[in-house]
Amino acid sequence: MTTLHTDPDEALAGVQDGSTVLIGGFGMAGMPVTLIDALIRQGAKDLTVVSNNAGNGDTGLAALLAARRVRKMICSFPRQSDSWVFDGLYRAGEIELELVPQGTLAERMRAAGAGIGAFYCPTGVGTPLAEGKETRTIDGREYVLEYPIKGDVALISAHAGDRLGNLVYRKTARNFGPVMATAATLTIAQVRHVAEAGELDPEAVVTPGIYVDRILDLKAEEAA
Amino acid sequence: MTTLHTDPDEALAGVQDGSTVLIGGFGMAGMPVTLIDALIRQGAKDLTVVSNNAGNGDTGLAALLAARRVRKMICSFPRQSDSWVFDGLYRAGEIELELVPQGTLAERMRAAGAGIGAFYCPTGVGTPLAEGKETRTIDGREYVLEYPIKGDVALISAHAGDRLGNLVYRKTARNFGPVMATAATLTIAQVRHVAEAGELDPEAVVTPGIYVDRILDLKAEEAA
Amino acid sequence: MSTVEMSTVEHLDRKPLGRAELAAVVARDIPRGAFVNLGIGQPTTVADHLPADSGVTLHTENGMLGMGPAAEGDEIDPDLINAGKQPVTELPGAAYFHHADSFAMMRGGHLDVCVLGAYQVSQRGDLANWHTGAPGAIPAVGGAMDLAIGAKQVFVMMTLFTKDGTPKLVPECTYPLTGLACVSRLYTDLAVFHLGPDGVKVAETYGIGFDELAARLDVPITRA
Amino acid sequence: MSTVEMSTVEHLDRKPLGRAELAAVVARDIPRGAFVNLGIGQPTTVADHLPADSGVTLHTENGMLGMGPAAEGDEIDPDLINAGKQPVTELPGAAYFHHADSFAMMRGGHLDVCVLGAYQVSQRGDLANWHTGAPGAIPAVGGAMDLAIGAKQVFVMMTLFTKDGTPKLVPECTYPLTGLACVSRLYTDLAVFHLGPDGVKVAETYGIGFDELAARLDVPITRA
Repeated sequence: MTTLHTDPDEALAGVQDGSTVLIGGFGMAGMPVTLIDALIRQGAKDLTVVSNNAGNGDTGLAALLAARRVRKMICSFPRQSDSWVFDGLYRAGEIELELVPQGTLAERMRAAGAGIGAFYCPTGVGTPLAEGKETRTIDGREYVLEYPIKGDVALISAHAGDRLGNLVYRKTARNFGPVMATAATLTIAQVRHVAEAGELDPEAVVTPGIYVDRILDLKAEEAA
Repeated sequence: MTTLHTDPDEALAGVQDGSTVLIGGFGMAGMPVTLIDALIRQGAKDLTVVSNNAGNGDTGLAALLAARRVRKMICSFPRQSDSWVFDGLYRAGEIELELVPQGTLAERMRAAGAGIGAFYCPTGVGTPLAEGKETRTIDGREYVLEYPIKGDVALISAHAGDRLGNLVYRKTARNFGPVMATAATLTIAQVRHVAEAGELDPEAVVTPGIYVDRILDLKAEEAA
Repeated sequence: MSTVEMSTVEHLDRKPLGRAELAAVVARDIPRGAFVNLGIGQPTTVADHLPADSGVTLHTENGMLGMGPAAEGDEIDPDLINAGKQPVTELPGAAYFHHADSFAMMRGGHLDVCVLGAYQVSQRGDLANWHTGAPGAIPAVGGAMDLAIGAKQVFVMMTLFTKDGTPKLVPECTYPLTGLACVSRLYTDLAVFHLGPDGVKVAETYGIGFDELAARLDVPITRA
Repeated sequence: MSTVEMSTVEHLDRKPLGRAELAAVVARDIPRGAFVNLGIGQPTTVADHLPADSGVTLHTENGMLGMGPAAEGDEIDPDLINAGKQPVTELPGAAYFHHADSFAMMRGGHLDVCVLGAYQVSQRGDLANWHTGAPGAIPAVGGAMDLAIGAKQVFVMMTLFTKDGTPKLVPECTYPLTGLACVSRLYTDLAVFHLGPDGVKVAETYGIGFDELAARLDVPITRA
């Protein structure tokens, strides 16, 4: 059952050292900034973080990295114009990087959520990112065997959520949120609006409440 | 680009003998009855039909079977109280049956649409439906290797579609439609309402128009 | 569950459970707030015995969470049916999704409980419920195998003996299997069994004592 | 395409194509009604040269079909960005979807064309565009590999020579690969090449003749 929270620290309670944390967002769209800030305060360390990018500027995920809480990043695009925190840690050998093509990153999390043991993926065949991976030719095309990425925790951002945990997103801020919600043992969503059960159109719910353990009401948090 | 049709026979034009035809619906919900009737008139034979059931009563898919157009059924649940047409053909050895667990049926079509070469699935391990299939133990759990099911044609039913081919469904009539739309070379959807581009909420579109080649406007067909 | 001190409760003053009583006992054991799939047939009746404040959300594999009771009269909508193809209703906070997403939810282990009927259950929790294996019988599997391996807990409800007195809790299933070692609890007219690595434990008996039960079965059972 | 009689067009009276002219030539070759993904950077400018009635639908891999032009002023919405993280607009008939669905669309071969930049393209169509391989460079792949193998046709646009005059159309890529044998057309300032099983064919030249072009390249080229 989904619980509703107004305090970010309460919403983040219980994240263990060594956890794999899936963090939504593509650029700033869909980035769960309030939850990331709470994770920094919460203090869990030795984390493996799975996110499309590896932090921008000095806030959010970059601040989590700067606080030395992250042992390993699994992402598709760490290098950006303002990824100096990650860049410094990486060059100093203080963070491990697993680089995954963006679609394979999404599909590996989808597989984790969908109970798929592994899948043959055409992306990356013959490239350095397939080195050391098992391959197989099926119907004349070569594929790389890819395994699920399962999270202990997912931190995502949605537009609105109801009291049963159903979520809707807004425009391209949807991105990784729905997939990550399915792939983690504990899914925590920050939302701009909390709705009553029945307010969201059942045809338009993107993430059914079964995937959402905790909702943080940003509006209540702002008002506090 | 999606084309809009008011004549079912025109919407069905060009289906080849020997095609694999994906037919949506679960029971009567989401069953593309008008398109199936047009397929019977169209006359394509030696078909492989992929659908959850194998026809009810004497109409729709059952009528297609009765017309001896189907060489092979791939389905999860052929036997029903009113599946006498299939039952008779099967007992007479006049139709081939590939029985697939319902979720694996959906996932194999999803794989076809998503460019996945094959996947390891936990469903059916140790059962007669896994006999002869490759298995693999991953993280201590046994999986069966399953291959995509690709359609030459998909016949589906949706609630509304716009002129760009975007589709929305209604309640549990959604079922196999969105998956089949992604898995076929030629996807034909019958819809109850045709909308202008922009009328459907972009957040609530279930099947983007890229997957839909032809739309049959049932309302125009009724009026004709 | 393993830390709870248990002991076998022998209801010697009661008669064996009738069908409705059995459904009530199953309903009693479904945790508050659980996400539950009730199989076709007798398991469907468990819903009638859930308390109004149970917080239980029902899943139907044809693409819905938040399924309500059977539809009657004007409520009947051909687009809204359950897995048994019966018209049902929608509760506030429901969500619809397509078949691949629905079975991803199931296969991915997100449902807390599913309740199924069975022909046989083996002492190690193997389930046989989809096919008698009789010559000439047309096989149909539907979602049985997906349900068997997908839910966190699989509850089976059945009579303990066939009409001719043969036990249906068996050392090894003789009917074709649905899933391996997947049944966690077995609810029967005469007793409730917990299955697991420690073998078959008897939680409750109805109208029969533990010793007589042990004498009538071919599998070793222990007191809980 | 193979039945169309072609011949190499030598635009000897023109200068090599400027960046905008190159984008216009690519836009000219995108079929009417195509579903197209324009990569980050120069490929994005191709959209400016598509005729108003092109019927082309733009895909952005962060979860949208029906992307409009760059957003300006009040149109800017942080929830609506393209793959380059620039604010964009939404056209009527747009649809949003999550990352796994977006890359399933790409990987599954549903996009007609994608346009990418490159460091190098090999004569058999291998693509290198994600990583210089320079020591100390932090690798970042994003969606490059998914795009390379996913679309029905991959168009690459780049200058044909580096600033120091080294050809970027090469016998074998020396930069790390993005995808194998995936480029179908190469658009450069000096020439347009069609790549395929018959090798490298020159469709057009700009400000250079076929013979001089052949002399400056290390790969065999033929007239189209």
